[in-house]
Formats: sequence, C-alpha cells, structure tokens
Amino acid sequence: MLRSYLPAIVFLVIGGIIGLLFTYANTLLGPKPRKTVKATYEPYESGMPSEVKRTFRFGISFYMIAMLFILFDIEVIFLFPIAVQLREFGTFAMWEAVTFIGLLAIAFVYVWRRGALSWR
Amino acid sequence: MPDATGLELLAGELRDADPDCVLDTLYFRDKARIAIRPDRVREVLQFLRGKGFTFLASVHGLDYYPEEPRLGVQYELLNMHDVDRITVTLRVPIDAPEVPSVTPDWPTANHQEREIFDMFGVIFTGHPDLRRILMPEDYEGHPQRRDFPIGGEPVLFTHQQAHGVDYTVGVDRIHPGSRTPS
Amino acid sequence: MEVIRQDPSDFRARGIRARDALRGDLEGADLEKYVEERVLTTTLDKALNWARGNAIFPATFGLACCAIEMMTLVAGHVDIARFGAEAFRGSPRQSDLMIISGRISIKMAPIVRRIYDQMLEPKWAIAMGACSSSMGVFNNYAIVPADKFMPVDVHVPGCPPRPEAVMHGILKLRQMIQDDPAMGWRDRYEARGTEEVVGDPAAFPTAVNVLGPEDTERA
Amino acid sequence: MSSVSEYRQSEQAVDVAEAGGIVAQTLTEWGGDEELLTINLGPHHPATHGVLRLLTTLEGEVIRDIKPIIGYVHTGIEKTAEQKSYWKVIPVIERMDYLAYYFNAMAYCGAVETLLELEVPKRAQYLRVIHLELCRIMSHMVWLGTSALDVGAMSLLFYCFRERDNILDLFEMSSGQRMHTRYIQVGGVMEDIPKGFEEKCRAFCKRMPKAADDFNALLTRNEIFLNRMRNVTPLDEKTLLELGVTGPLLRAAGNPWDLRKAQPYSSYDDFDFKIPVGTKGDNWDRYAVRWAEIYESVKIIEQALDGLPEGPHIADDRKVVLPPRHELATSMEALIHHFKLVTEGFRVPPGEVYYPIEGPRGEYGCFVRSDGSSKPARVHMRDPSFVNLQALAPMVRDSYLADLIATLAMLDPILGGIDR
Repeated sequence: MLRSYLPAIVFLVIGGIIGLLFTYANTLLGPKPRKTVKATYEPYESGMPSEVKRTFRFGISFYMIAMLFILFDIEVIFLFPIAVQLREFGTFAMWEAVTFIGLLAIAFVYVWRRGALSWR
Repeated sequence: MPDATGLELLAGELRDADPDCVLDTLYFRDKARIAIRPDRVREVLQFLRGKGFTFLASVHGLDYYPEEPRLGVQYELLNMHDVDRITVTLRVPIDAPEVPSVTPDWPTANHQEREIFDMFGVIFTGHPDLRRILMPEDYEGHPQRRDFPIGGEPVLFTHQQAHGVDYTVGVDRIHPGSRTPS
Repeated sequence: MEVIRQDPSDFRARGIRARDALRGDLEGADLEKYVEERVLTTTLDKALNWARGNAIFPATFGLACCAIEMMTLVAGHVDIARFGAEAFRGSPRQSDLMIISGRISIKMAPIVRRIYDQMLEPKWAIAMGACSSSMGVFNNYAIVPADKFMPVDVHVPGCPPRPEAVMHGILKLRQMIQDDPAMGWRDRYEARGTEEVVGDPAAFPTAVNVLGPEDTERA
Repeated sequence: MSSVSEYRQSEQAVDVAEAGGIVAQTLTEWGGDEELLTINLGPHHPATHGVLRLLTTLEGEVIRDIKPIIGYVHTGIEKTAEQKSYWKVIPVIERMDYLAYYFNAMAYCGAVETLLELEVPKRAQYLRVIHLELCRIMSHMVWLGTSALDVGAMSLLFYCFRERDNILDLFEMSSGQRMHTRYIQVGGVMEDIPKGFEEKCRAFCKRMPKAADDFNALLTRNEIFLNRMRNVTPLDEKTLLELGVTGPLLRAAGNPWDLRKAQPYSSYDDFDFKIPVGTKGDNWDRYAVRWAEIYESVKIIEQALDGLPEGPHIADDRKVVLPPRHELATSMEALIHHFKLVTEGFRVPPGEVYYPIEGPRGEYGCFVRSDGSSKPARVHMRDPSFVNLQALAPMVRDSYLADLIATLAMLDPILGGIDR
C-alpha cells in the first residue's frame, strides 16, 4: 500500500531538502562576518535610528484590504487545475468555472458597493 | 524700480507714519534700499505691503565683521503688479541680536529666518519654531560668521613632513591673503 | 578560472584529435590531455566570487551631483546592465555595493555609516567623485571624506566623474572581487582608527568620530 | 495616546503659525481611533530626490503632519565662496543646484557684472541664453525621468536620459565638461562655440519637440498617471504667494510670473516665446507647465541661433577679463594683466547687489556684497527649492502617502540648492 504513495513522499523529501538548503545557503557559502555592529540588527528606517516600538498596532484598514486581496486572489488558484486539463474535462468544467467566478463576482460587487475597497 | 525720487517719497511717508524708523536710504546700481531700526521691521514690511510690495522674495543674513553693529538682515520685497523691487535692511550688534520675526505676516520667512539663526545667530523673537535648520541640532557656534574658522583639513604633505618642511597651510590660522581690509 | 589561450597553429591537429575522441578510439595520454583541456577545475571560493563579481547589486545612495551621473550609469549611453550591476536596490538589506555618490556632510556621516553597517556581508563601497573620496572642492567645516569613517574599496576621481569612469570603477571592483576578495582597504573591517594622521590626532578637531565606544562590540 | 517618543516630541514643535488659513495643527488634536505612526521618509530614500528627511506622522495611509528636515548635504558653499577670489567662486557656486549649474553661474556673474558695471557683448548674451535654455531642458528631462519613475512609468527614465545625454554632448562640445561646465565667466562666456556646434544644436532642436511629444503621449492618456496627477494636492495661488513660491509651481496655479518676461535680462526681450500657465494648480498642471516649457525653450534656442550676432564672446576690459593666450607672447601689458588677474584676481568696487534670474525651479537670486577687496565679502543664493519646500506641508496635509510621493516629484526639489 505504501508503494503507491512513494512518489509523493519522495517529492516531499526533495522539496524539504531544497527548502532547507536555500535557507542555510548563506551561512554555508557566505563569508563569516568578523565584527558586527549594533546598527546591523536595528530596523532600517532610511538611515535614522528607528523609534517604532514592537508593540505598534497597525490600523484596521490595512487588515481589511489584506483580507479582500486574499479572498479574490485564492480564486485564481482554484482555476489552475481546470485550466491545465480543460480539454479532457470538456464544457462541463468550463461552465463550472464560470459559475464559480460569477458567484465571486457578486461578492465583489457587494464589497465594492459597500465601499470597503476605498481607504477610510 | 522705484527710482531715486520714488525712494525718497516712500521714505518720507514712512517717516510721517513713524518718525524714527527709517535710518538711511540708498539708491545703488538703480536699486532702492531702506535701512530701518531693527525693532520696526514688521510695521515697515506691512506698510510696504500696503504700497504694493506683496511678495517677499528673500530674507538673508550678513556679517559686516570689522564694522559695528555686526549682524545684518536684508528683506528683498517684490511688487509683481508693476514689477518693482526694494530692499529693507537692518543691522543688530552681536551681543543683542534680537530681531522681531516676520513669519506671522509672511510665512515664506519661516525657513529663511531659521537659516539666518543657524548661520549667524540672529534670534528672531516670535518665530514659531526657531531651531537649527542646516547644521546638526547639537552644533556649537554659527559657521558663517566671519571670525568662525573655515575648518577643513590642512593639506598633508606627508613626504615633506618627514623631512621637516612644513607646507601645511594652517587652516585655522587666517591665511594672509584672505584677511579683508576694512 | 584562468582562461588558457591556445595558439591556433595546431588547429588542424586538434580537430582530428576531437574527431577521434568522438569515435572513441583515443586512449592513453592523448585522452588524458584532451579531457584535461576541456574540464574547468576551480575552487568553491573562486566559483562564488565569480558569481558575486558578475551580479553586484548597488544600493541607490545618491547624495549630490554625482547621483545624477550615477543615474546615467543605468541609462542608455553607458549601461552597466552589461555587467550585471544595474539592479539598483532601495534598501541596504538587498544590496552589496554602496556607491557613495556625492558630498557627505557632518550631519549625513552617521547615516552613511549606519546604512553601510546595515548592509549584509559580502559588501563593498565605492567612493564616487572627489567630494566623498577627499572633501573635493569644499575643504571646509561641513564635509567629511568617506575614508574617515568607513572602509572604501575603490575611489573614482572626477567632479562629477564621467559615467564611463564609474563603470571602470565597478569593473575594477569586479576584478578585485574575483582575484582576491580579502584585498581591500587595510583588510576591510579592522580599518577604523588606522587613518594616517601626521602628528597627534588631536590636531584635527574636525575628525568625526562617528561611532562612540558603546556602539560597537566584537562579534 | 500616540507612540511618539520624547525624541520625536522635541522634533515636533508647532510648525507654521496661524496665518492666512494655514491652521497650526498640533498632534494631540487628532483623537481618531487609529494609532499615529511617526516615521522618517528619511535621508536615504529612493523617492525623496536627494537627501531630504520628511518626518511624517501617519494615521494609517493618511498623512496628518509632515516636517521636512534638511541640512544633510549642507556643504558650506557660501562660506567657501568668501575664501576665494571672485573668478574662483564660479566652480563652487555652480555646485549648489547641481541640475541648473548654468543658472547659478549666470546669477552670480550677473551680480558681479552689475557691481563692476561691466557691459557684456551681445554675442556673449546670446550664447548665454542658448546654454541657459539647454540647461533648462536638461533639468526638466531629469525631473521628468525621475518623477515618472516615482509614479511607476520606468521606461521614461531611459528616454529622458537619452535626450539629456544629447544635451550634455553639446555642453561638452562648447565647454569640455558634461556637468558644472564653468562656461559662463564674469564678462561673457569662456570661449566661442566651435564650428560644428550650431549644426548639432539645430539637429537637437529639430529632434527635441518630437521626443517631448512621445513622452507626453506615453503619459497623458495613461490611466494610472492621470489618477495619480489630476486633482491631487492642489494649492491655490494666494497660499503659494504667501509662501514665496516661484517658478513652475506658481505658474501652475495661474500666476504667469516669469522673470524672463517680467524683468528681461541677458537680451531675453529679443526673443518671442510664451509662458505656459496652469489653471487649478494641482499635480497635473505642474507636470503640464514644465512639459510645455520644453517647447518654449527649444523655440528660444532656435531664435538665438538664427540671430547670433558676430563680435567678441567676452568683454575686453583687461582689468577683469583674462587676455587671450596668443597675446601673452607679444605684448607686455597683456602679461602683466594676466599675472595680476591670475594671482590676486580683480578688485570689485564696494557695494551690495541682488541679481534675480528665472531658473527651471523658480527665482535664483544671487546676493553679492563686496568690500573693495578681491574676495567677495558675502555671497548668498536665494534658492527656489529652499523656499518652495515650505509649500510641501500645506499641500500634502490629510492626503495619502502615495500622493506625497507624486507631489514631491512634481515639486522637483534639488537638495544641493536647498542645503547650499
């Protein structure tokens, strides 16, 4: 039974290795910094000492815009599998995709009319 | 330009309005200039604004080093309607450098007065935000005064230095050529 | 990574040997020599420096007039995109070359130093123009040469230097990176405090000690 | 309530006082539910056109208060100018506003010539006008390239810098150097233009309007550019006049004040050209005024080339102007004059003069005070960017951060001129 899952496991392992490799490539290959200065770890605020505290809370409007973006962006990801195999699925898949987009379009119009898109 | 007679008329009107505010008038290179008492500057500028000089082009500072009173401030006024320019000048000694600020009437003078304070040390009373504008906040001294050394590095002739020959021009020692004959 | 120039006289002979090698009837010393000429042998360091040299990301650090000439570096006439250096990054985190283009005033010196510290290894610095290399035209109270507070690898003369001169500076830096990265202004980071000061250092009131003792600690 | 530390408190005193509609707003007034963030669009920022530090207080994306802090490229040029003799001051003065170096030199030389009462020959005035207008076009090219880059149109940078390089080739041809050419001398111009200069200049004048049409075609019908520019941060003419703003910013608000027409200098009254004037004074008008000025400058150059008179390219008052090289071999007086000028420089009668000219960003006024010696006692350049920068705060208050970037691009500040 395990045999049928083998390709997926191999795929995961290779992905993991490459991911880790990239994260630690710099420490492996890059030159070792001999001397560090306090400024190196400070946040970059165009050259000035940064005064923004860790506890700074961003406004609600940023959160709203982020949520809307994710909502309408995931829509595209669902269309990828359909787009790849459209020829085999035939017109049924095409209509399914159209209704899917139509539903989200209604949601989009509602959000637009409510004015959530414009920055308050 | 208000020509010589126009300048005298203007000065006359100013003297009627306020007897001892106009110290001197000068017509040099067909340009009119009125020297006034330092504490009358806001009234004079408002009066000239009434006369049509509605645009304050520039405010700049001076250091008449050997002569007293040392620090000078000049206001370039411009009459856009009939294309006229006039200069209002005042002189303050270095130990009492207070000049009433004109920023409340002319917002353009805000940064320019801050620059004069930064460079010459003229204190503008009534200025909303009198801080250094060009030099770092904690810099001592006013660099553009004539007795402030130019600073900078003396030229390092390391080879000659090693052989005891000193070509270094003492940067802090005023170079003979640069002393200005009074 | 050295490129071996071969003289073209035995061109015909090498052609025949290549044909034999393809047919598989080349053995012994000939095969040995044939393979040795073809395979590039290098060390990991050399390969890395080769990559670093050909993909330098400068940080947009325009201070004054030299910044305008630095912009022309990226424009059509002199194009450093040919050498892989045209991706000017806005933040010091993503860049590894700082071209100090312009005059550094005493108010700006700590900021230049902080941004240089915020750049990540490996990093280099080019002092573009006379003002950042040596106070240039203005030898007065307001200007600090870049060497006073940070290690600079290449000084490009000129006021402002022609774009070709800065391109030559970048190529010179690329050559330095690939040949001997450690070479540089007094072994790179131990440079502070070793400026040649004739006589006692106190004689230079204008020497800007940008980093107080509490700012730095050994890694 | 706000996370502004004591360090920032000291920085944020009340800014412009209550005068003529500019309400002094302190931070505590905005209750608002959101936290105020004070952040530095600091000296090292790709969109500030130089080392300008903007201490902005943001409520989310909206700017509540902005305070420009300058001085990061202060070079003490005016102090250095007092240490040099008159003719050595020109290279130092040219490095103030490094996109309008011909205008700095022209303002300074105009002031010194007024003090000396030295008459500049007609041909020198025409040559000066040609190079001033070429420098104005070059300055507008750099402004257009970088501003389009700020708003997102990256391709324009390469087109504009191609045109700029053509102009710099002309500068190099006439004076030998691309930037800070020191072509304008006290008394006239350094040298006469070489043989091929006129043809190359006419070829450039033929090509420039077509290039400007392309740039405009790229931008005017571009939806993004229009949304970023139209009706964005307008400022009315009265506030601009109170803040002392001159140049394209003032003309965009409808006031046709241009010193080339109002107080013609260096024979500008021989040429006929128009002054582009906007109506609403928003970002779009500021763009359109500068863009239209390019065509007018090309027209001036062509007229100046057509009417270029014969004659000397520099005054022949030997007390002030260096004698030509070939004369040194023959006449003794020339040698004495040459020696005297080169060692000590010429003496200027004592007096004070303010000489204003119209540059690409506004009124460049050079104030020179001489005390009779061979070194100027005081040189001050009234830089338009320094005064125009004060108009940034009233413009962008309560607007979006993105509009600040577009407005700063349209303000076209040159930090070398601001900090001097």
